[in-house]
Amino acid sequence: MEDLYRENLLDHYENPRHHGTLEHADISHEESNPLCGDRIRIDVKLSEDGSRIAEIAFSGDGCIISQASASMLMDEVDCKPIGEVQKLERQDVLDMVGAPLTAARVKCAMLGLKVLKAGLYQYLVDHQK
Amino acid sequence: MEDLYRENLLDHYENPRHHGTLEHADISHEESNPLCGDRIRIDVKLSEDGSRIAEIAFSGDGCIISQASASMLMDEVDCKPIGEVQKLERQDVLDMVGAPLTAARVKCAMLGLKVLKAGLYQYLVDHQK
Amino acid sequence: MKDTIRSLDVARIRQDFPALNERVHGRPLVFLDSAASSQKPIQVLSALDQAYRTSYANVHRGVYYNSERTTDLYDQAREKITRFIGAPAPENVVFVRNATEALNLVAYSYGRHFLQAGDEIVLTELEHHANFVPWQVLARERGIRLKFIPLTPQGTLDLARLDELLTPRVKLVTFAHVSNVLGTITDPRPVIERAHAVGAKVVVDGCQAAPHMPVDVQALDCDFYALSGHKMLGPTGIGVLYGKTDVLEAMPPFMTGGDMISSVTFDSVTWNEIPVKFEAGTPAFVEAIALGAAVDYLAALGMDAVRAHEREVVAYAIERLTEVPGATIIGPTDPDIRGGALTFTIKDIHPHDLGTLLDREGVAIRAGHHCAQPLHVRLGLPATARASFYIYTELREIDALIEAIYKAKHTLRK
Amino acid sequence: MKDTIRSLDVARIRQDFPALNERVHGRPLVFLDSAASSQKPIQVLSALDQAYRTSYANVHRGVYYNSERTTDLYDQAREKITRFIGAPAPENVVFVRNATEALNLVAYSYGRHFLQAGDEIVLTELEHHANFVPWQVLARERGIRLKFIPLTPQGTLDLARLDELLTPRVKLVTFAHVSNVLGTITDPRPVIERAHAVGAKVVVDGCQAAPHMPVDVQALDCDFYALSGHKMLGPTGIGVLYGKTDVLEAMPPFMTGGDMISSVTFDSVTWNEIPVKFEAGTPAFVEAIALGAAVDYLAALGMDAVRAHEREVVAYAIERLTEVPGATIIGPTDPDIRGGALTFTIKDIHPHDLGTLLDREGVAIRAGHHCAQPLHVRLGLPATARASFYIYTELREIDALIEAIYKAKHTLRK
Ligand SMILES: Cc1ncc(COP(=O)(O)O)c(C=O)c1O
Ligand SMILES: Cc1ncc(COP(=O)(O)O)c(C=O)c1O
Repeated sequence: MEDLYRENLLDHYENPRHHGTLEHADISHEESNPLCGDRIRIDVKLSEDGSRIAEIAFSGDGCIISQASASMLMDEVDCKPIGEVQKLERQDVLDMVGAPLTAARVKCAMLGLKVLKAGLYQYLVDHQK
Repeated sequence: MEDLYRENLLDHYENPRHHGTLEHADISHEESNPLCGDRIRIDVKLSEDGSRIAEIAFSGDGCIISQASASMLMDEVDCKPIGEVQKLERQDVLDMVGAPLTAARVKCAMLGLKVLKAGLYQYLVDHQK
Repeated sequence: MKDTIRSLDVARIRQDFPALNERVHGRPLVFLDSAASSQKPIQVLSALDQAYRTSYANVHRGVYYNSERTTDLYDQAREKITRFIGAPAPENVVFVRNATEALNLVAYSYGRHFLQAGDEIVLTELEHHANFVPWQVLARERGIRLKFIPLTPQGTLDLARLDELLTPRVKLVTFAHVSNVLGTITDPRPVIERAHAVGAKVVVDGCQAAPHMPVDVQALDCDFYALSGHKMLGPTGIGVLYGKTDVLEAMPPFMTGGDMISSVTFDSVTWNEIPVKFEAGTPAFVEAIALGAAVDYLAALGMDAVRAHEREVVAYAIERLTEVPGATIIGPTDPDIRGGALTFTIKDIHPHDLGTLLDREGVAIRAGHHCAQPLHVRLGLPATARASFYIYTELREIDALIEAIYKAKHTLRK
Repeated sequence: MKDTIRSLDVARIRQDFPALNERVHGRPLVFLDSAASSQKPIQVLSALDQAYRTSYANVHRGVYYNSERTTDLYDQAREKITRFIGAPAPENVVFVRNATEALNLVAYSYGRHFLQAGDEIVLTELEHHANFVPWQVLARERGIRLKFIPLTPQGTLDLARLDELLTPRVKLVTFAHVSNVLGTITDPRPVIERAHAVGAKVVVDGCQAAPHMPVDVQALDCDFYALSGHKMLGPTGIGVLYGKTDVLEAMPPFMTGGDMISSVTFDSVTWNEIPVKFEAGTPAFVEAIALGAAVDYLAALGMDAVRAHEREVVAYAIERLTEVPGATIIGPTDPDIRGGALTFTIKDIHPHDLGTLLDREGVAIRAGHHCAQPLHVRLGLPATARASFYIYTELREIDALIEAIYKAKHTLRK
């Protein structure tokens, strides 16, 4: 069992990285999974030229998988070029979690990425890039 | 097999008793089973006092079971008091046919009785008895 | 009274359920999700198998042996269910896919024909989506008002509020006989009487009641009663709508097609008699036959004994769960008014995490909103965990549940 | 081309069908009513049995092993059917009870949402009640006009008349891919193209086609395609509605309840994605899994081979029946455009009597109007007899049919 709720995941859950909110963020987006009540908000500040993530934070509540995988995602994308972040996929998140997830729980793990991508997308549309 | 389509039944089918129509009948009623196209009409003349069947005839077309059992019914009810005819039941017809009928075919056998009873009933209602 | 009820020989019963002998993740399966769907006894599996293996044919109107025989079996199944729920006659038993279809049938056929703008429907805050969304849709479409019987803090229907809700505009009252979340058993009789007094028809969602306790629709005097076969030992794909004769006869058909018509031309159509009027096309007749075998099984156990057994299990589960630090039971804790579904939360553990952790111990429970989102909004909980029981549930399985909860707490350091 | 088609090893196939080994009234069963419902191979029976016996649980959202596994099997079944009918994706495959429900779903959800007074629906004179009555009801309710593609004397659709029927008011065109009475195979492609040219959507009733010949809904380009599982080796209680993505997405749901919503509050509701939006409540998921096994079986035989076999059987049956004095074949006698259902009459013998007499010889045929009363009115026949064939039908069974017909004639002295 510890394969899933193993130290790394629990550690991220108990000590979430980049947790909180950012003032004057360029991007703020929140979504929730109404089925289980998982909720995640992500705030992003971009670099001067808008090409990279300069600062990022998440907040929210829900199950361990959703919160811990959001924390892992923060670590992963911090300071990365937007182009790279946009390329992240389902499998990348599964790799971060590193433990087998059943289909019903994959949705929980994907919430963070979904919020981040939707926020980025909206930002790019609004700024006509 | 001949248990069902045995001599008696076939004989009634080929030589139907009381076959035809009656002029100036007191009762004329027709019904059909739309599912299989069986159709039977029965004409009845009552005795002076209206208490018995004085003359009866049937016509129609359809399967052997429906036509032969109508013919058998004619033999059975001719000259009988109305009260007795009204008491006839499903089982009486099955006894006349005298061979095992499967559920799907019982309907065919009952058409004659149904027409006769409906005609009688309507007559009695109309004549306030 | 109590000791005259035969109690269940659970060890014996379990031998009839092959799926209960499995291992999951290397542990013996502890199946505590019967409220979602029950396991099936070999008697039902063999009824299914035999119906296909022996003289199979489509029902209705076949003039040959296989079709006659299958039609007979199908008719017998309807008779068995008629007796099981105390319906007056087989004509009152309409076969549908599941309780959801039963309730939609009423909403479409009765609702759209007999209800109009300005009318009101009374339902409750604890309904399953199946007995909520169809009315919500109807209400919007027709300008009908929905009114809700609220809950008491204990999780029972606040029937003190019923009289003020029952205005003369109320045309329909509907509620779950047993809640699939709170477990609350509502005595339908007084609600039905009061609803009838204002001329409303009553629809009872019996999905969580019919499998677990004696039900007598004539004694209840409800106008409709809905149930799902798969929750009561039967196969998937079959359910029942009970309806009173006059109501069913007055209703237009729902779906149309073969078998449900008496005759049709290019310009006109006449419907068949009830219940066939509501059964368009080839019915799920093999599933109906197997549901007949399922109610045979339950009737042989005795529904009083089934209820007594579940009452005992739920009482024990309440007792054991109460001792777990951080555990909160959702709904009544009095086993006399609680069916065999125990919903709970564990402080600081999301129900989905709990579900996943319990699964690793072989313990199968359900986590989520159990298709009762409006109720969860009222409760202020996005999700809950639910363990539910049936005739094959043993007390040692409750112990396994509690053990697994402790282990989850340990793993998550809660 | 022809000799590249694998032909069926019927003797081998028959070993998979336990019900074919029966005796009826002391005679070996000659089952010639597969158009009503087919027999089932052990592969399907065992898929059913295993789904209940091994790790059974309700699908969707369970976070435990049994539910995950059953959900996987259910999803796989949908994928198998997607491939079998050439649908673009599983989201285009909606599970329903039977073709009748599929067609009602379209009439309720598409019809009541997108059609209005003054619109026209084009159908044909040969439709089964399932593809006739739902449109008749819709037409009356909404003031829509029904127009019929007439038949040629040969029993094919008179498509020369199509252009005059296809006015700009036509919003929907529907027809049977294969007629269950006349056996007529209609090539759907040209009809669909011409209907699309006037902007009409096309619904194909594939009930008698999907079991018997290759079907590729994308190549056909139809908007909807309906089929019943029980006619193609599958269990009762399961059928399929194929729909194009944009159409399905634009349609409101039909029935509502659990699983088909994305979220619901006391005041609002959002629907789930397709196809689940159309699958309210616990689906007949075990039946769906078994239908997956059925299409596996058919796909392994190859649908070209299935069609080639049935063409051979129907050609032989036409040949043999033609030699019987007083026999009249109803519908096309060219086996190239005739599916495996052969409808006929015998002079001076009512089809019901014929059915009963044949049954006594172990030969099971159907007698009646085969749920196509309007067609029978057109034909001027209240009832007909129908022998229908499938992958397990042997030519010697045609001989047995002909023998039994002679014997019936003898018995009835005709
Ligand atoms: C052409 C056709 N359409 C529709 C149907 C209806 O099928 P079901 O009764 O399985 O819904 C049938 C079956 O008899 C059929 O042959
Ligand atoms: C109270 C209640 N009503 C209705 C339903 C719907 O049952 P089904 O999904 O079998 O239609 C359920 C099942 O979850 C239920 O518990």
